[in-house]
Amino acid sequence: MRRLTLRSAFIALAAVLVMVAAPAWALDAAQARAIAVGDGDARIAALQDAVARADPGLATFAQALLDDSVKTTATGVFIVHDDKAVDAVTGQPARLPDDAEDVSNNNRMRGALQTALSGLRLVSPELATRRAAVDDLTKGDADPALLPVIAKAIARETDAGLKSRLERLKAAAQIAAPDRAQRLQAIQLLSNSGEPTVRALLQSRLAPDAETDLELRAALAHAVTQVDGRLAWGERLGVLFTGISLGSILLLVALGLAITYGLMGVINMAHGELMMIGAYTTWGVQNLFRHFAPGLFDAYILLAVPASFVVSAAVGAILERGVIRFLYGRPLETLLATWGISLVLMQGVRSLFGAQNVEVENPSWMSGGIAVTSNLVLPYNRLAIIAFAALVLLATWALISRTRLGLFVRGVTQNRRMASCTGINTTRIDTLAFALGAGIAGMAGCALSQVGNVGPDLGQSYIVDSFMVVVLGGVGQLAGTVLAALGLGLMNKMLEGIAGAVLAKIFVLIFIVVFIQKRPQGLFALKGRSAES
Amino acid sequence: MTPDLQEAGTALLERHHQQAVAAASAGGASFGRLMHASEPDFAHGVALYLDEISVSFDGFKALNSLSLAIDVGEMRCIIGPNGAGKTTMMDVITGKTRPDSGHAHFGSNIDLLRLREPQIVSAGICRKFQKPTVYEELSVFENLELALQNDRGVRAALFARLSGPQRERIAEILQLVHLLPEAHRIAGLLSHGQKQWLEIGMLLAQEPVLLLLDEPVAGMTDEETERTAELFLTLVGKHSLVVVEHDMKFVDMLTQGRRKVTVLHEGSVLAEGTLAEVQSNTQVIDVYLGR
Amino acid sequence: MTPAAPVQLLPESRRGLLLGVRGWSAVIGVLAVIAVLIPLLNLAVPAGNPLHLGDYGVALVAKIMCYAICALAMDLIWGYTGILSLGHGLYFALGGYAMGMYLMRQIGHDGNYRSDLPDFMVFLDWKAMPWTWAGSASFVFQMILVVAVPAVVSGVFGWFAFRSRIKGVYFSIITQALTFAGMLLFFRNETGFGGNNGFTDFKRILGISIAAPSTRMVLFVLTGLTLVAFYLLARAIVNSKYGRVLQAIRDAESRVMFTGYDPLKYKLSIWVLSAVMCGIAGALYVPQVGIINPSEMSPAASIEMAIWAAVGGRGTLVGPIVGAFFVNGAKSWFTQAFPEFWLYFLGALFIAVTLFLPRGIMGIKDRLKKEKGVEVKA
Amino acid sequence: MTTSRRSFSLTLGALAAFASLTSMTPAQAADTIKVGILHSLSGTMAISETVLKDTALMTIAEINAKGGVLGKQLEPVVVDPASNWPLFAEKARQLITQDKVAVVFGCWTSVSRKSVLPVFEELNSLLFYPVQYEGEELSKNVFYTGAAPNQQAIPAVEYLMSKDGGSAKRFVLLGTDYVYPRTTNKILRSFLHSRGVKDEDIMEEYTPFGHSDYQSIIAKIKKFASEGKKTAVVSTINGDSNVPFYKELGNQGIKATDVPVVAFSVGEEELRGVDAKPLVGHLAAWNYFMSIKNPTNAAFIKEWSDYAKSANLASKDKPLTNDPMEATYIGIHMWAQAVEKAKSTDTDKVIAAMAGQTFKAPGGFVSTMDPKNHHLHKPVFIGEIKPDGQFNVVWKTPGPIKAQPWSPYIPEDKGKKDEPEKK
Repeated sequence: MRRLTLRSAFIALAAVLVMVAAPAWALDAAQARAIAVGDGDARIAALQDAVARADPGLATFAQALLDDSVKTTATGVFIVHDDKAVDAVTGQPARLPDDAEDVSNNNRMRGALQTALSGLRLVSPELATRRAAVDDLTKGDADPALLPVIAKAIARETDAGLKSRLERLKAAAQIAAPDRAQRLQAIQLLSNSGEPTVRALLQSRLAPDAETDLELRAALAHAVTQVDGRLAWGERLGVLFTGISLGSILLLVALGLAITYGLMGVINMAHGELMMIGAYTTWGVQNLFRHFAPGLFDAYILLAVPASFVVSAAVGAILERGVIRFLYGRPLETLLATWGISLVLMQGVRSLFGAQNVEVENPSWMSGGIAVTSNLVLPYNRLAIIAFAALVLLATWALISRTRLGLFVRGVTQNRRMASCTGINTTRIDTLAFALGAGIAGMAGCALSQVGNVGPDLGQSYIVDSFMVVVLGGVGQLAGTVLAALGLGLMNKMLEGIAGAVLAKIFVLIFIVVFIQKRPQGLFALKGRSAES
Repeated sequence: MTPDLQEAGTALLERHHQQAVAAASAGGASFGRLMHASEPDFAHGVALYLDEISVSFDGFKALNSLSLAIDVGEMRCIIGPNGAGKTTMMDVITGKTRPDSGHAHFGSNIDLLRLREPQIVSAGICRKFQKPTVYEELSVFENLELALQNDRGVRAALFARLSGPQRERIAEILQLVHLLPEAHRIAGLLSHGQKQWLEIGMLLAQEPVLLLLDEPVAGMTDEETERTAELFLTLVGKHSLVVVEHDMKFVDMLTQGRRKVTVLHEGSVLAEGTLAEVQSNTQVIDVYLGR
Repeated sequence: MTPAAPVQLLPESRRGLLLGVRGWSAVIGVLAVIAVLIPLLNLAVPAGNPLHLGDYGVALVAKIMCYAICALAMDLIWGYTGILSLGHGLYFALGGYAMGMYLMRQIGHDGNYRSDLPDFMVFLDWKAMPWTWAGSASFVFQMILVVAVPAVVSGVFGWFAFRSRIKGVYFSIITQALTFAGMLLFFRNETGFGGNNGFTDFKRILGISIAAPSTRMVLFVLTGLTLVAFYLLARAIVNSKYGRVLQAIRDAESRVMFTGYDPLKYKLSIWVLSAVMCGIAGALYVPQVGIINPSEMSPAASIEMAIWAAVGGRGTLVGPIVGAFFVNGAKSWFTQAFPEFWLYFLGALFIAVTLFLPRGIMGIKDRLKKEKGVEVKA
Repeated sequence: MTTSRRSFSLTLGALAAFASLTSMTPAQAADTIKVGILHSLSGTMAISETVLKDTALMTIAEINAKGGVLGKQLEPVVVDPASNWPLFAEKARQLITQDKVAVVFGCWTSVSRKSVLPVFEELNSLLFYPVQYEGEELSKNVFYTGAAPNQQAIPAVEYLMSKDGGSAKRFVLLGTDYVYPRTTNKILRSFLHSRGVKDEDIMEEYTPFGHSDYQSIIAKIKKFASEGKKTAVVSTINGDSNVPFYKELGNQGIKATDVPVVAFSVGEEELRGVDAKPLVGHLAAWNYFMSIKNPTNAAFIKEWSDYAKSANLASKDKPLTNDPMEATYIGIHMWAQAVEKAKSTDTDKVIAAMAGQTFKAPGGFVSTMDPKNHHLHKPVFIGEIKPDGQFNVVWKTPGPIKAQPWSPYIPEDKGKKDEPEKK
């Protein structure tokens, strides 16, 4: 509870302080130090004190603290932005003493600073800033003490959407007001919110001792169901999205296999390792950018995709030339050879880059996500992967069914003797096809590096899944692969909601086993070489 | 492995299952050749009788009221240009294709059109497909041993020992198909022609009444072709044979100038008679040379 | 023709005695080594003596012999019937778990918590044994399970799979799916088989201390005898007409069907047999290595079984045994001699074998013979 | 046929030879003491364990440089149990019986420890186990230099409930489905009960091994968190799955100020693979952090980075130290001290000498080996993740605390002796 009153205190005062336009710097060294160092309670007290004195230097200083860019010495306090030190008190540039120590804040301190700032920002001229402030306050619990500030903010607010959210904040604060009419109004206002916090608030009012008026209780119950309705949508969409997202990943990991295994009948146990190579390539490209073009860092992925394709494709081509071409028509033996290959590749990466995972940093535009509803965030990296999967699929499909190469590939894989009679250089086609499959695996690895581990056994965790997808889809059937991938993805996620992750996976596998009984050739049967064998 | 064979095979098995259930008395023996299903009656000396058979695949008439009769122990060669309906005819006889109209009888009493492939097989009609299918990694002897008619059950197979008569039977067949010296070779090592013979031998081991042979000398050397001809001639009398063949030399060898040859064209019998007769038949000449 | 002709027709190699004189003497020799020589070297010869055979060696050989049984089983279904299973680790583990449950009960009150329940159940606050543990206190019952559980699981799975004529790669993949599902299931602690830790810290079997040298030696000899017994059984099978039908199925299943055999029955029977062999191998394995846990069901473990058979030589009966010893021997040595690099050796080995020895180690001899056009199957 | 039968005799006959081969013991060189290192260098656990192997080698080199033990050099014997639990037992037996090592440093997962335990007890040899674990075990032949639950989990949760930790009222116990998380969460649950947290305010959730898709789990957490009181997540997700978990966490915009996550298996090494910026403020509880500032630690870090360079390890560009490494380091040193004290490497003598051994740990405290229960007295630190993947220590125990392998929060442990039963 203490936290709340504290936070409301800030906001009230902060608001006041914005009214009084004051000179930029007024914080004295002792106070700055008191806020910066010491134990939690003392620092917060000092902060509170500073706010109480409507200290104009506070905003900058608090922000600096949040950015972990404040350093202190026995006497001075400095704000350091890209190694240019500024005296926190005077605001004048200063030389940073060598004994200056970082100021570190724990979550509680950060919370306090955040609240103070959002208090200040609630009435800032920039819409974005205000919105951020409102977001921040909405996350917290409602408190009657907020009312005056919110009232002021509402009065000044021009943006309709923001205004209504402020109204709701106000209502939330009034939900326990002594005046019955206010309470009723509050409930009605809140009933058209979609905020999880609001739901919790309403719920809490339904507690036996909270709201006594029967009519209002009914209103509350009604409001809760309405809010729930909105939340429920968020959840349903959430499941759908996660399912599709998982499906897109399955699709990516299976596409390459759909070619090497589906079309060429090579049980490529090294498929996972080809993905792993793609992921490591991405890591390599990322490092290059970090060292040579830090400015363009966010663009590294654009180069990483083709790079991972090329590298994996090259490895694939070498494998095909060196090993696999001797094993055509003996699918079960390619299994053994490629298994051996995968062992070698894994250990190779271990010796080269170490057994530990390597860090692949998302480009900044890929971190975070869009909040579709208050309880549904679509992460950018997942969206990107879904789009990417779609593109790769499109490209593959076009390549297979629209180009000469694709025609040859299909020709060779369906009847190599006939194909070679018609003058196609089958060995070359084989190499190309396999390289293509490997390359796609590489791109899949590049995508995986954005959501998960990049380590030597990255591939191992996907190899079973990818085979399941291809087999379920029907060997040699792109359409089937797509359907299977999305189907399994959705199925897995829906079951996960019900039965939990472990059982969900088991059910899915059992489903596959049973399904194959019904459709021994997968969703789409295929007449051709790899179907028999 | 060819899908059509697959189909036939499973169908056959389903049939066997029914048998096993039905005839409790049959016991373990339910996997033998099921002659007891319905014995064909050859009293009238006719092995196979096709009457006004018509088959059409979406518009195209593959068989056009085809009528044909094969006597018991007869060898009949069937020739005709591609698309004349030879293979379709075989499909009808073996139950793979159902005709739109007409009758087909095996002996005088079995209506083939009411039987399913496996029943037809068990009634005593064996068909040899063009591509030889033998057990590549077993020895010739073992290939035949497995084809020999006897209990097909697992238990039986576990403890099966060849009886003297069975060995003699195998030896006979081996001699018949000129593979006696190869008895212990792996079938996979045989020449294409020898594989053809082996397969024929395997069919014989099943002791069919009627043998349908689809281009049996395809891919054989002249010498092999001759010996195949000799082989078939030795079968005459013991079995009825229907040989579909393009190779006129081979047909000549088989018919020896006296046996009947049937010329199919556009799904019906164009001409019948000795090879010489049909070859002098103007229509036939048109058909073969005309276009 | 002369009545003599048929007689000389008998392929001697396939008929009559299970083994020739030399064969039997070989088997007897092996039996002597397993049942007499090794026990003597291990127990009678004092530790200092260079002839002394360390417990480690015994344990290692015992473990590999268990693997050899699996390899033999794989060979029966893959080498002879042409069905590649990537899921036999499941049956191995099931057998192992059945044995493990009994061994857990044998711990009795010597567990951490002095409880009737195995320790992991106490962790999970279970008050009573789950039904799956009903008979686990009885040795006989569990030994029945060792055979029955793999038999039933493989039977049900096989019956459906073969009936719907799932073939080749498809079959292999779904066997993999099955064992993977099994692994996840056993990883769950609720499943009631110790989760990831599985069973370990066994104390005694049939009341006798499991760590005692004598016990270990008895288990070793038992394993050896089982291996030889299974070898003879397998030999009897492939020499019988039944065995030849299996090979016929491998070469031309459609023809087999068309001549009136029911591949379902043949495949199913050999499939179940191989599963049971793995189950028994698992049961022998657990008390000797002292742990059973779900990782035995990992797809990788099953693939390795296939690899033993392939390396040794499919379609020969000695091959898989050789393969199991070769691969695992190599593994044990490499993991110590070159801990950083052993995977390279192993990987290279698999590649080399598939490329240059399609018939595995045994294939070297066979190839020479094949050139003479002589019948080559063992 | 005959050939194969001959080779049958050959192979199985050679079996005896093979077996005796394996039993050929390299005569122990008199001037060295062999020590075994039993960490997975391949397979799933290689990610975590490889670095411990290197730490051990480094420490041994350090000791040798200082003249070794009892005037003899230490000779490390490295084997690779390949993340295969039965192989752990086999390799342990090999190290002890074939290589005649005086002591073994190794294992990471509980299952590997449980797999080798019977071997060490049977052959009465020594194992030093350097990883935090669930407790509920106490073997005469094992020294546990990692944390017991009361040296990691419980202080962490206490911190979360404290004002500085954000006074959490609701808890999500999230873990990978194996024994360490299960047991830890069981202990935590009854601990929380003892602090008046109701069951409806506790959510327990498990994921399969190597789980890589945490979308729905995090959705669940959000839902749970949005149902009122301040919520915190206690994560026992095992090493490898943490990266996808944290990436998802960051992208779903769960900030430490809203829902703090405290993890017990996430250290500097695990964060190597993550972009830590979105994770700032999430917590980890350990007995050591690389970021701890004191001379001993500085020296330790220096020694490690030098070793990484000289041994040309893959991690040499970004050498990191973490808690299990420190535990390994302490363990080896304490063993060396004990041997010196016992004037022998004999297991029982060393065990006796281990009691009460002390060592100035990089953690900045003097760790003491408990006279009885084979566990270290260790300090507990709680760190918040910093943008650079390091930890900012926000709380620590005043001094080392005694380990409780038998947790007082597990009813079955009532009245268990706090020392191994003599076997």
